[in-house]
Amino acid sequence: MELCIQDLCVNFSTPSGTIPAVNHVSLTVSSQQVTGIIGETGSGKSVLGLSILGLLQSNAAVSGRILLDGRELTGLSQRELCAVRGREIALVAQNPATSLNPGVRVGRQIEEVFRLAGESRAESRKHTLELLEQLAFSQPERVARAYPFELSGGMCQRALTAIAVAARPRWIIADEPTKGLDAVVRNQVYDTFRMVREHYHVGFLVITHDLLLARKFCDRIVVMYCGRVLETNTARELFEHPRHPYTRGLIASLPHLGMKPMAGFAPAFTDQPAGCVFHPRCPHAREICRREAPGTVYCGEGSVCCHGFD
Amino acid sequence: MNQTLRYIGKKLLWTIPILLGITLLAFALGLIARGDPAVNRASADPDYIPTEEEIQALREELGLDDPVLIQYGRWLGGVLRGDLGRSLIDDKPVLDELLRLLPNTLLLSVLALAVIAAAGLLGGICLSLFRDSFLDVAGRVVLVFLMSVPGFCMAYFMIWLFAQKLRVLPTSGADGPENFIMPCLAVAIGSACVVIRLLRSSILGEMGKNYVLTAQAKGLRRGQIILRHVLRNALTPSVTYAANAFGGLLGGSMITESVFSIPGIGSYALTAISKRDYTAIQGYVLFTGFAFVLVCLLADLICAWLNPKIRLGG
Amino acid sequence: MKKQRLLSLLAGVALTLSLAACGGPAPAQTPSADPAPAQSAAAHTEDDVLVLAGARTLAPGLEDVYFSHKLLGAWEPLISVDEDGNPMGVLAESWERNEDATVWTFHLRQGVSFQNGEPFNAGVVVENFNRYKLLESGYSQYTTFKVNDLYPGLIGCEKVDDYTVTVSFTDPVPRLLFNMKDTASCIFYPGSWDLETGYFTEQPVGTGPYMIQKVAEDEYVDITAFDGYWGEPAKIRNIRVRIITDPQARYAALDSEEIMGVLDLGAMPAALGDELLKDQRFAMAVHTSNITHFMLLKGEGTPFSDMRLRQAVSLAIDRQLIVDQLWGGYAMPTQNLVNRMCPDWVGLPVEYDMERAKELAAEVLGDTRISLDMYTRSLYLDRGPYKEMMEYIQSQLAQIGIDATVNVIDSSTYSEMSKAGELGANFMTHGMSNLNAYHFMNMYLSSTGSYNQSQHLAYNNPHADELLKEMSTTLDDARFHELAVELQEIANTELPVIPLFYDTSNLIYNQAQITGYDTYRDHLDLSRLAWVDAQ
Amino acid sequence: MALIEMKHLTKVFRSGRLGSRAHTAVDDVSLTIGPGETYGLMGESGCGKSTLGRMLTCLLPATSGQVLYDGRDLLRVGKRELHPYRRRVQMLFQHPDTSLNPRMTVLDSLREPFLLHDLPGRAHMDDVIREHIRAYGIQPELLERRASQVSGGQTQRIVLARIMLLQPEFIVLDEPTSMLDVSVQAQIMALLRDIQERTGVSYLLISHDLDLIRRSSHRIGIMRDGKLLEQGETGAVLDSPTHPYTRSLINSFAYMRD
Amino acid sequence: MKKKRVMFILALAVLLAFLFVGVAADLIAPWDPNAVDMANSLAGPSRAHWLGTDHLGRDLLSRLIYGSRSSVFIAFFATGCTLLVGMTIGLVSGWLGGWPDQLIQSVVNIFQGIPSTAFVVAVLGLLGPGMRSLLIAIVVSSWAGFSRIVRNQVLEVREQHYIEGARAMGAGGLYIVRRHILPNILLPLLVLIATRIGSTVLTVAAMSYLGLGLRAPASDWGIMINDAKLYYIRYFPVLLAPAACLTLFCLSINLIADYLRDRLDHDDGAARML
Repeated sequence: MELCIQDLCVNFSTPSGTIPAVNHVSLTVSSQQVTGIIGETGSGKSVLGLSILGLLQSNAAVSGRILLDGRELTGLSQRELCAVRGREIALVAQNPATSLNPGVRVGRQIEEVFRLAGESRAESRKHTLELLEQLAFSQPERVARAYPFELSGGMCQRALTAIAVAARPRWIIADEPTKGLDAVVRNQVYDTFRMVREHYHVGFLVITHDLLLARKFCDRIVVMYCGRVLETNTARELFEHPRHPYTRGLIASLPHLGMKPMAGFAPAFTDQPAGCVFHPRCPHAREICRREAPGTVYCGEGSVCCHGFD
Repeated sequence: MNQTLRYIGKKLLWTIPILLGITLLAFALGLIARGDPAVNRASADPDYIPTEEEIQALREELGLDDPVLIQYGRWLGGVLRGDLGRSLIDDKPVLDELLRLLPNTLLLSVLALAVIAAAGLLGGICLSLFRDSFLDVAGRVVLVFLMSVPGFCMAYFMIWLFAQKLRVLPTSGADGPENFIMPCLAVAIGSACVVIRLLRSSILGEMGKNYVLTAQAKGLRRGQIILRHVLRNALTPSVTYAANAFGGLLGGSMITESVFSIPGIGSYALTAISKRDYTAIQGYVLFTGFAFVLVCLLADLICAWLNPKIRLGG
Repeated sequence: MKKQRLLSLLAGVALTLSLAACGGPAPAQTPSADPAPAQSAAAHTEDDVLVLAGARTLAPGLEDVYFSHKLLGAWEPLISVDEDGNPMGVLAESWERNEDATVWTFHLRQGVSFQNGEPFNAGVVVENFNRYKLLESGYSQYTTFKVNDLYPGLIGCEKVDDYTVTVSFTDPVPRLLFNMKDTASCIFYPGSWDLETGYFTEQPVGTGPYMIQKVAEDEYVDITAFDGYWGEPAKIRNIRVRIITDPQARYAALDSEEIMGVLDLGAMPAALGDELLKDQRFAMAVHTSNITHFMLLKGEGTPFSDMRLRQAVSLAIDRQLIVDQLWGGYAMPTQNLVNRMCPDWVGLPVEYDMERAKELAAEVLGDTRISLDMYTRSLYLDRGPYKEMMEYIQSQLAQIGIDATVNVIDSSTYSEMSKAGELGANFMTHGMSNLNAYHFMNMYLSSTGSYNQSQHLAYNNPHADELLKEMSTTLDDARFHELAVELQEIANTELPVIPLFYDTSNLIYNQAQITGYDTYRDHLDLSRLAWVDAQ
Repeated sequence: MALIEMKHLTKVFRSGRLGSRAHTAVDDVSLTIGPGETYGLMGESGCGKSTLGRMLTCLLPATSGQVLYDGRDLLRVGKRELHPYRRRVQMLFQHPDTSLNPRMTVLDSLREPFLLHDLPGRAHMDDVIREHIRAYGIQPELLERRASQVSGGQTQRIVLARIMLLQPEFIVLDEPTSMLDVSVQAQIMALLRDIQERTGVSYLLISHDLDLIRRSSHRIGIMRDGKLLEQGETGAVLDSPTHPYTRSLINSFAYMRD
Repeated sequence: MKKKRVMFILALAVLLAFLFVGVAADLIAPWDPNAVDMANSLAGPSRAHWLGTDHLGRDLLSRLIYGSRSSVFIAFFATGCTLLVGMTIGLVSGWLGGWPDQLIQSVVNIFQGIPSTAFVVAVLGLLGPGMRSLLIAIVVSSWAGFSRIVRNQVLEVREQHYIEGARAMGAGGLYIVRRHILPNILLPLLVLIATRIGSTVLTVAAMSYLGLGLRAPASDWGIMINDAKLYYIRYFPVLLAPAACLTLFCLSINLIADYLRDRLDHDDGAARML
């Protein structure tokens, strides 16, 4: 089962000019593996995730194709997309505290997914309690009756996961699952995702800026910067032998790996540098890097997009 | 569940000082009134000029010369016993008059509230559902126009159109239900437009929130999302405004009641004011104040039911 | 996207303009142009209810000494006046007085019964007179019942036999019959009023042609014909008199044939009345009224104590223009303060001469200008174009050196200011309720007259005082008339107050449906109303 | 020699009618911070570390205890007398997007220290600022922008530059980089280290990221539910933790790293 | 976005036109508004009287111009006073917090306990009609709503870090209110003022219509509509002209309020781009 993205471009038209959030990204993701998309704020990773489900804001212009098992998603009408969302590809959205409806009890928000799948009210209630039990909630009834603001950050995250899993999708896209969480809660999220992966055999696409979570949970990792894919590889290989200078710099800036800062700043959207987008900050930048954008070179199990490997 | 009860208890407790404050305010209003009510009591008949002694006799009878605090104490004692004092003109008890006239104003206000709620809900949802389409823009222009037309011009226009030209509705009076259609519209149109705009902007505000993304990811269409998820959270400002408008209507809409000759609380207040009958005005202010506070209390409870954060988080 | 947005904007604007436009020209064309109802309604039957409307309630209820206005026909007086203003017997058939008019004997009409079936006899009249004695100042929205003014020095009323009573006074009351007109001698069946205060404790029973069926306060009053009525029975069985406070709403109700006619004070302003009369469905019954419109000028300590300045003001006002432009031409200009319905009234000249007015004003003021604050009460505004009239007079007085201001004040401020003498000029109406010339002229002309003092007119004319004194005692009617005429001529020239015009009550009714509105020249009688096509 | 010393600092929040419900945010915390030293305060969210930081900078009145600075107890000093101390004790906040007034340009924000204290070079403050910001990696064209048009990392640099204009001796860093990306965090921490070496300013670094605290602080304190469980040299505490809670923290961070 | 800006410019132009006409009434008005000319009352438009005359023969156009002077000025002046009273109390209550805030809020609750129209009419009834009591009535009945909204805005701004930062730098209360709080609550305040002017104009007109507003010599659109009540059948512009002015003025104010409100939402929305 494959999800393949071909030459995807996403531009947002705003009063202060058009913003190229994603340009010319091509990827193939298999549902057998967990794929992680790493990138910092403004790298376009979230936009990529949302564009798969067609959930971008109204001022977004999308070009290129996204295929799910050969079926093209980009051309679908809103009505057909609604059939895909939830049933085939589910989403665990960003900052869980605000991603649950504050006015509705948590249990009912989960039951809604079962009801959408056509189950009766009693069945949905039963399945919801089972699912909560499975996601390591000690008192499922109390949690089901509680409102989102009565739950902690971790519990909200697991409730969101329950909503995603309830429709038995084949894919789950998790957007920044650990952002702003304490270490202990972050570990719980990791455990939950691992349980879901083994129990429901679901294809995972994890979008995060948390390198440690990516290394531990994902099989393959894609590194994004300024809307472009700089490097892809297996998790182990990427951390042991990072090829692209940006990946190396990123790993080096981790607190427990020396916290060595990279030079320069991530460019603003409106004035992206010519040639290789990383060249102003790259220690090995050469003349060609300033002039020409590098092509993608496939080596070993991954790929890299840097003149150093032409 | 007991948290909700405690919240309601707290709210009820809180209204008592407010009601007391309103009695103080109403009495203070009475005091600053210019003009001597005793004089005006005797001069209802235009051809008759009261003599000095008669006025003095009346002042004694009405106790207008006692110190202020005593008058307030006596008045408040009366109010607690349900006696809002007697009109200075025709000596009828104010409360009985207000209660006699209440049904008309109540019927008018409830009908208007129904129109405001229905139009508000329908209009708000449609305009936000078909965002930026032709309906949305045209609707907004019409709304702004209707909001700006003064109530009494609207009333005359409707009388002329429906009663005189089409002869569909009676021009005035308050005997049958059909008499209330036009006055209710005249009163409700202004507030309905505001509620529609309020609801539309709060729905669109909520649509930008993260939980809508989760709902979309479940595969719900825009209409389902608005009805099942967004509406509940977006209603609070509209409910507060509608309750505010309804409370105001309970005070009797003077113009509509005078144009359509509906004997209601508003027309009572208007005659009381033209005759400078300040006990009646005090009673009126108190009556509408109490009604308004109760209506606002009801609105608070509805808002608390709508979003649990207030009820439980409080 | 852009083009579609612009299109929707244009559509929106067009929609709003059409909304305003259709509100615009349509009413300009007169109501008559629109098609009359396809075929005239089916002929009216016995129990069709005739709906009329007035600006104020005609049945105030227990708080009012008469319970309901005479117009409703629920009760009848002993004495009323005929169309020429002379006393006419209603429940009292005939009367005579002793030599010095201190004892009056009334022979009561026989065969009259109350609406509760009880007979009308002397005993009832005696009870009613006992009630009159209690009412020093009986409160009413219409005319206050002051027993000492109406029956000065009343000793009491004794029954002579079943149908004769005598009323005796301490001193002569030559013009008693004029005082007893209508409300002053209202007769109700005993037992429905409090014996100490005289106010009603329950709905009283009268002898009139109509019985009050139902009173919906502030909304309407339903009356039904009284079968046992002694006089000519009422032609229409059921009448509902609605209260529509807004003149514009009354106009709309007439036009949409919801009501068949209007009645009582300020029934239909002249401007709206003219519009209705353009439609041949409607006609206007003009009744003379005992109300005169006055302009009172404060004389105490002001230049207006000089007669010439008062004459200048009077000459500067074109009364005919006011009547034609504002009151639709129905009122009658006058300089004579006595009302034309009074039998002793005499027609006197009304002059408008701006040149002489300027000369007279210049004589008094020289070239200095003085200011004048003109006041009227807010309750008059609904009765007619009062403010507009004052604004006209304001611009006329400006031409003779008087800078006037127009102020509308509410009743209580008015009473205070008039007591304190702050009213520079006061526009008011004054009704001669009992058409007794002496009673009315004494108020203004006599130096101790009640209005002369309370309104600070500061008018005193010793000769007028003598005439008035003689009038109050003379028993000879002819001499009384002579004195009245002479006093009217004095007032017409010296102008203690400036009368403007005699009011008329203009009642619009739907002549296509009903008749009988103009049976009498001076008042409306509901019992004479009838459907045009009654079966 | 202690630059700043906290003795038995306690903060109890009263809530509900007539203060019936009490919640002890900081419970009897005592610690000292020497000049030029970085003291790392580690704890999960809600353990009262931010409240402690705010009490230190006198933004929040303490229920009891003392804050000794330069021989004076800052909590008992009068308002007027406190003003000079205000310059020397500053704070950097967690959420960059609300740290600068959105209606003012960056330059206006940087001018504020000159308006509040008579700093040298007040007459030509703009030049002083333009020169000053170069050391903080702030591009000059940022000065004209509004606060909402500046990224999180750049905002923290601007606030830092503004604080340093006051030449403080002590700065409370309340989770300065928790909202930032890893690479930007590394840059900000490097900048903080340079400033410390250059000016000898001492820090109280508050964070819930144990690796970050381990890497950048000389002494460390572990806090939980308002209590300071353990403190001492960073290496000593983390290599041989005495309190079980410290051990569980270390394990949960190690769990992700192996 | 451009269309909205055009509407805003148009509305602003209409508003300024009304203000200019109000200020320069004496220069512009072709006739004296109170010059009675009974001979040709309710005459149609003519060269002398562009809009015709009212029931007393006074020039309709000049009366409209002078009417705008009183209607528009009262609205702005009344809202201005309400703004001053409401804002100061709201600022004090929002900034001080603690028991003063509780005290002020309970007083505000009491004043808000009475519906605004009933309140205005009651105060007018008791003080008697006239410009002075009309202003007092409007201010007394609407300051509470104003101060509550300002207080909520202040509370929201007070929680931001840049306020704590300023306090940390030793800024005093007054300095913070002047440089940080006021600029940040200005735009929501503008929206509130615009909506309030719109409703005040309507209230003033309604009160004049009920005879409680201005006294006889002064005239505004409400009084003109009240006068026209009897004569509009014969000559419709007598009612249409003041009603149209009133509606146009409110329309322009409401459009301006809408535009400001959109700009307010726009600012917050920007951050959510990615």
